[in-house]
Amino acid sequence: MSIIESAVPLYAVLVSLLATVLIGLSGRYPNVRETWTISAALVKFGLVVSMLPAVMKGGVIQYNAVSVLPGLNIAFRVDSLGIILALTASFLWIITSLYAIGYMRSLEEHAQTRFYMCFAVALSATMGAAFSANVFTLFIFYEIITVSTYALVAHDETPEAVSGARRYLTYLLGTSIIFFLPAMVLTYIYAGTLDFHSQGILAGKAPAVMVAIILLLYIVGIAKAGMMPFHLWLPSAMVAPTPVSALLHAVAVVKVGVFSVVRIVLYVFGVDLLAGVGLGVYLAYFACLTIIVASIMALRQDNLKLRLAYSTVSQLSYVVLAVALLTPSGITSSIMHITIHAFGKITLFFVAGAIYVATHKKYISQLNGIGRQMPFTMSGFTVGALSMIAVPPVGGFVSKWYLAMGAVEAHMLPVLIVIAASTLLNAAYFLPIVYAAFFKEPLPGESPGFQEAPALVVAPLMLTAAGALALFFWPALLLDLTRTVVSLVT
Amino acid sequence: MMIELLLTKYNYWVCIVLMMIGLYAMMAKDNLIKKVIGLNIFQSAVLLFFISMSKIEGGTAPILMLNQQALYDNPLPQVLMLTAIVVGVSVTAVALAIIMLIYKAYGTVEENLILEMNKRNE
Amino acid sequence: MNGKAAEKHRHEALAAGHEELPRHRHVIGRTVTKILIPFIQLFGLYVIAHGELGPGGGFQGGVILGVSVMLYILVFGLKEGSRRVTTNARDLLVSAGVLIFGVIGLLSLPLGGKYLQYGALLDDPRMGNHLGIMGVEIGIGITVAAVMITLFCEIVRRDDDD
Amino acid sequence: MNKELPILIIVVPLLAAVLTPLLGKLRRELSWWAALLTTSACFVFSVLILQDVLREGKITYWLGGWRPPLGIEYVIDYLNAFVLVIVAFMAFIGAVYARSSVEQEIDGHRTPFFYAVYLLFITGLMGIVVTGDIFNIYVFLEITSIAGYALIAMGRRREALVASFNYLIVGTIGATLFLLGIGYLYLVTGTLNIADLALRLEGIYHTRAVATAFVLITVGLGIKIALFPMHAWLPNSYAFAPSVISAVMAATATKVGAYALIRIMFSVYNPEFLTAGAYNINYILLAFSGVAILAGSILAIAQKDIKKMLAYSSVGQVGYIVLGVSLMSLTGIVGSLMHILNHALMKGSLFLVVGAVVYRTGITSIEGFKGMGKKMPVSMAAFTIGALSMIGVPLTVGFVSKWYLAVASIETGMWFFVPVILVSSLLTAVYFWRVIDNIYFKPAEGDEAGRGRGHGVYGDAPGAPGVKAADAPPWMLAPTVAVALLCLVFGVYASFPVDVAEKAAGILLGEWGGLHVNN
Amino acid sequence: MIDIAIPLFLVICGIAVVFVRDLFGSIMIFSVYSLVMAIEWVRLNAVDVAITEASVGAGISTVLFLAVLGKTRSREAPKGRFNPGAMIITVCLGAILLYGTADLPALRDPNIPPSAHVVPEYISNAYKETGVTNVVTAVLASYRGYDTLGEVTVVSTAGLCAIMLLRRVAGDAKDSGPAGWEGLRK
Repeated sequence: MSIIESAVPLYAVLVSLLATVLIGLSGRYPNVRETWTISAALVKFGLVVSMLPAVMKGGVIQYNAVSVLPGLNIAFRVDSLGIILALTASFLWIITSLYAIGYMRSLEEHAQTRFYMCFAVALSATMGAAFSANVFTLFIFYEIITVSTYALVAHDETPEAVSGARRYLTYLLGTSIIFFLPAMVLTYIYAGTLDFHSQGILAGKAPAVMVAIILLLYIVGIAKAGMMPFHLWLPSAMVAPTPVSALLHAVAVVKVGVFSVVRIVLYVFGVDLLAGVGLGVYLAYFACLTIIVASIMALRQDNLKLRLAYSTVSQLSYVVLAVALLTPSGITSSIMHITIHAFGKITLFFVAGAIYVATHKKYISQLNGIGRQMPFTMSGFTVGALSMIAVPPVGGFVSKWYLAMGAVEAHMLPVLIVIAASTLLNAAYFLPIVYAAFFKEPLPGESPGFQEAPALVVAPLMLTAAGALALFFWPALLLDLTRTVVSLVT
Repeated sequence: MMIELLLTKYNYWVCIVLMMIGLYAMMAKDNLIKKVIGLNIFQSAVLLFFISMSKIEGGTAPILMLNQQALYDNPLPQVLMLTAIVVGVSVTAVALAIIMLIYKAYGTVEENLILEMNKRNE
Repeated sequence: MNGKAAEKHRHEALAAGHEELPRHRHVIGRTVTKILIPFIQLFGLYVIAHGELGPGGGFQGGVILGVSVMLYILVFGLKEGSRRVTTNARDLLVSAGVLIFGVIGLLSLPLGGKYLQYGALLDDPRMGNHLGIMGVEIGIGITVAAVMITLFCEIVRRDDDD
Repeated sequence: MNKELPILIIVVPLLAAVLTPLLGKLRRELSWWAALLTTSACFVFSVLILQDVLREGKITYWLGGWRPPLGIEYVIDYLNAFVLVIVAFMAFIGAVYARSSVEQEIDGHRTPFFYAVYLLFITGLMGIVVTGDIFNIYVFLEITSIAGYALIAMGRRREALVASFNYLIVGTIGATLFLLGIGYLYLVTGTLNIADLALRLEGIYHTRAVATAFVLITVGLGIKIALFPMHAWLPNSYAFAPSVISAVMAATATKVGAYALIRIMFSVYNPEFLTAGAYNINYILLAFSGVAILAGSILAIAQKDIKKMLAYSSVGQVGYIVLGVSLMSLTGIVGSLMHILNHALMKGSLFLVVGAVVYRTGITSIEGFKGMGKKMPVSMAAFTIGALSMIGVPLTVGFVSKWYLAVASIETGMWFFVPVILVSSLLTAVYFWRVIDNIYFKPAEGDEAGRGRGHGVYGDAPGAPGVKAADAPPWMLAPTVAVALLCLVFGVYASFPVDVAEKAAGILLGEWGGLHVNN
Repeated sequence: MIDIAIPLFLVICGIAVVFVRDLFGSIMIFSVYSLVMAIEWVRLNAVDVAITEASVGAGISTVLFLAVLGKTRSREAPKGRFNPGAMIITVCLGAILLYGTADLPALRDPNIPPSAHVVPEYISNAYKETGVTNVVTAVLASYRGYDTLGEVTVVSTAGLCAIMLLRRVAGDAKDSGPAGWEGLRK
């Protein structure tokens, strides 16, 4: 594989930081402000795409920004795994910002400047995490995401918003400082380096017990991946405005979480090491547990966003589960699911937001017959839901298919059962909503008739829904990138 | 004889006792002036320690008698202690100055009363 | 509330201050002091100068000088004393002593010596040392005397003196 | 000229100090200029000295030209130079900052003397750092202490007087114990020169007198650096001192104390004595530091007054410094030295910001920081940087030292200090987050700007009521920002200070192998 | 015998100073204490120290104490409180020191390390090198002159501090001391 020295990844990260400054300066001129956001998003996407061809050829773009201490560098490394997340995030940022503009303006939210600034910072950090070349860099951007999104979660500044944000911060910062950091220190002490390597860096360096401890520390430390019992921050972060929830729960935060897990499992430990020590199995069962429990909890939520949140928790564990299988198909599935779930889930959140904008409804029990008032929105919801359940012809099916294959390769029937069960559960907590929306009579005192959300809100969610479909029919790009990863790590 | 034996450590012990007296005065007394006096005793104990070590059996004061040979006491501790005394009086002076101001501000130099006042203000 | 208390105490203190400084200016006391002080000061100077040969030195001499002035203030009152040794003079002297010491130390640098290497001051290092020590002692004496006087004045001053 | 630098860096501020009041009699402004020029000169000197040390490795200077055991000698190696630069720099920053804040907090006719005493304070600190003679350390320790007592007493509230008096009593106890320790050492060795002491102690480490001397000296210095059980004097002193003094003291005084402690531990005594010796002294120190780290953070959380909060966190930070040193490993000492540097920077910047807030509003309560983000944006940005550094967030200098300390404690098999460090970092995060939350996410009292719904489609668009920004005056803002930025600079380009620290640590440990390394 | 008596008397004075409740009395006893100290110095052939002690301890200090006492009109509270914490710490200190004293060389022993190492050179060279017969002065002002510079600095620091803290200038109405004025206004 060819190594290319280039600063493009650095620029890709800096674009939105620059945007932050500009947004802050033009806070008094909203249209200018929003222009900055959009253009930054476009430029960022452009930069990422510009790196695509090289990576497609199996190349790796590297750039060493600064070396803080011997062995502690802030370095970037664009490989196929990283660029998948980068593509997803930067593309969805464009759409999300369009949506955000529509949402924030129609709700006349306050402190929009702060909102867009933090948004931009979060995106830069996401890029940084996607492109980070070592654990240290990953850790830094991971923390930046946490802090910058705190402001977004606390946006309302209402007591419950603030307390929710507090819990959000406590969980993410706390776990990362108490578990992630020492895991990093131990890695450094044993491996002598923190740079990712496709075969892992700990292989043969640390005793099995140590490997187990370090893995545990990492898994617990990366709470953004929403593994039980450190998933609680997710529901409590639901107080945030919907575009934020969309960003948090579909793109930036949770995806960085699972991405970090994948990155570390594959590039710090390495498939062989984990397979040798036989830790994958435990991780897999751990994930299964989360999948089932979270799905059941989702079933019990009446608040739409909360139900989506718990669904996210369980979906994230698919990614962890898939990678924990340590088989080619499993890894393929986990990587693809990062993107596919992003599209599906962001659609669903957009829908929740659209409903709130149009009717100020939050609860599922209020949604009877809403399909007639908001046909576009709800059709978008249907697509998203199907993607979650993994029904063809929606993207979700692809990843789950590979997941099942992975389970077979790994000879782990229980996992198959879990997959089947969770699929049923998904259906159980999404389909009723679709049914109620389209086939139930509206509640008395509801004005039937067409009242769709503003175009700037609806258009984005139609786009993402289309994306979710497209991923089923044309998964080629995603699949190729994934294959290159798999070929390297296994 | 017995006295000789005693003398080999006597001043050290005295020094220790004096230090203890001074320390106790500084910590246990409420009156600030009393604390400062305790401070002086505490420091003078150290003087005693040094000067005692400077004395040598059969030595004379370290002022050279150029024409005849003689055994002199150790001048260095004396020099150090001159400095120490000066430091001591300087500290005392500053302490007293602060006490004056405390009296102006609080109308008393009893620590317990002063602390009560501070509590009330919080 | 304690503010008032403090105020009251302060006035008592002022009163105390009044008694502190001798109101009764006995002729005898004054004359005796007038006669005595020059001798005390002379003795102080002697102790400073005698430091090289016998016990004593800048510090002890300085203290004695300071005491002489204190005595004067005690007998003739602070106003009178401040007229003799003005505030500015005191401040000047406090600094002057240290300056003398420090500068004597510096002198040897251009002469190729280390800091405080009096030996370099004259051709004969021994004489140089002797000279340096003498100068240093004088510096010490000045500062010590000035500081002692200052301390005394600043603490004894009554609040209505200025 | 270059040869004379070590003495000039002491004598110049000393003479300037006694000249300052005289200048102040001519025109008051002159005294500030004197302080500014002197401190800046000292900073330049210190940098030059650092260069020399980096070139020659070790500078010695015989005062009065007398050879060491007879006369007093200056010995400057990487360690001294490292600390010296920190002290001189913070002194300079303080002098710049003082212009506005002293003008407000100190009566006009006192300022000349204030600056004089300030310079003496700095002189004393630097004197401790450069000297190679243990009694000389005591003398300069007293200079800086006496100056410090008076400077604290200059605080605006009367509590400052009591705080200063307590500090005076406790501090003098410490200094006197230190002196007695010197006495013990002198009695058994007959010398006061540090290098000479190290030689003559070789054979007699086992004697009780030597051990007692170490205890006395450590307790004495422990009081000066406010090591946990002996910290009682610190919080009030820092809380009620004038702003600039709080900042400079927090940034320099405890650091120099720590320097002296390190010197005693490694240059007078040696690792064998501390670890192998009849009494495992380093374990005792480790215990103390661990308690200090946690207790400091916990006490800090309990505070309502921000200056007290910072003061208590200093108690915790001192724990870090002692921890790294008593780990007795190269990495550990590097961690301590880095922590000396970054605590000087971050605590300095934090106190400077608080001073600016006091200057503008007179507020020192954490509650009072509500809405400051809008009122004093730049200062608050500096505060945030300092806070992040205190927490130990990567890319700030705070991370570097904690990284080294964590690595060191694992290397030396003291892994249980890693949780201690992490927990205290977390506690630090807690008590700083309260402040940052107030700064950015709470509206100022009586100002409901930016709350709730319904102010324009565009959020902060024109028409939305905002708070008028009134940041600190430039003379205060510039130094504050400078220090805060340095927290970031050294956080990103840590390799230079780490390099110096490693050299220093190497010299301290000498050829000593280190504790049992279990991995 | 006298060598036993004088230190003993010191201890007695010390205790008296601390536990006499009338401040004026205890200051007076303190000055006596200093004088006895001075006598002890003479006994130990430390003449310079003796002069200093007499002039400073018995002289200046006492005067300053009395001045402050007069200004503050201070009377110690009639009944003293026993402070166990202080006592514990005090005893600990005593214990440590006693422990350390155990193997210190005997007093007056002519061949302890100090009299072997640096000092002989002082005594033999002092006159040759400095032309001063009082070795104390020679060491004070020349060999360890730098310490003495520091000592003078300490003195002047104290002076400057006292001025800074206490001096007030005429006509400066609002000014009446560095601190406490906000306190008083409360």
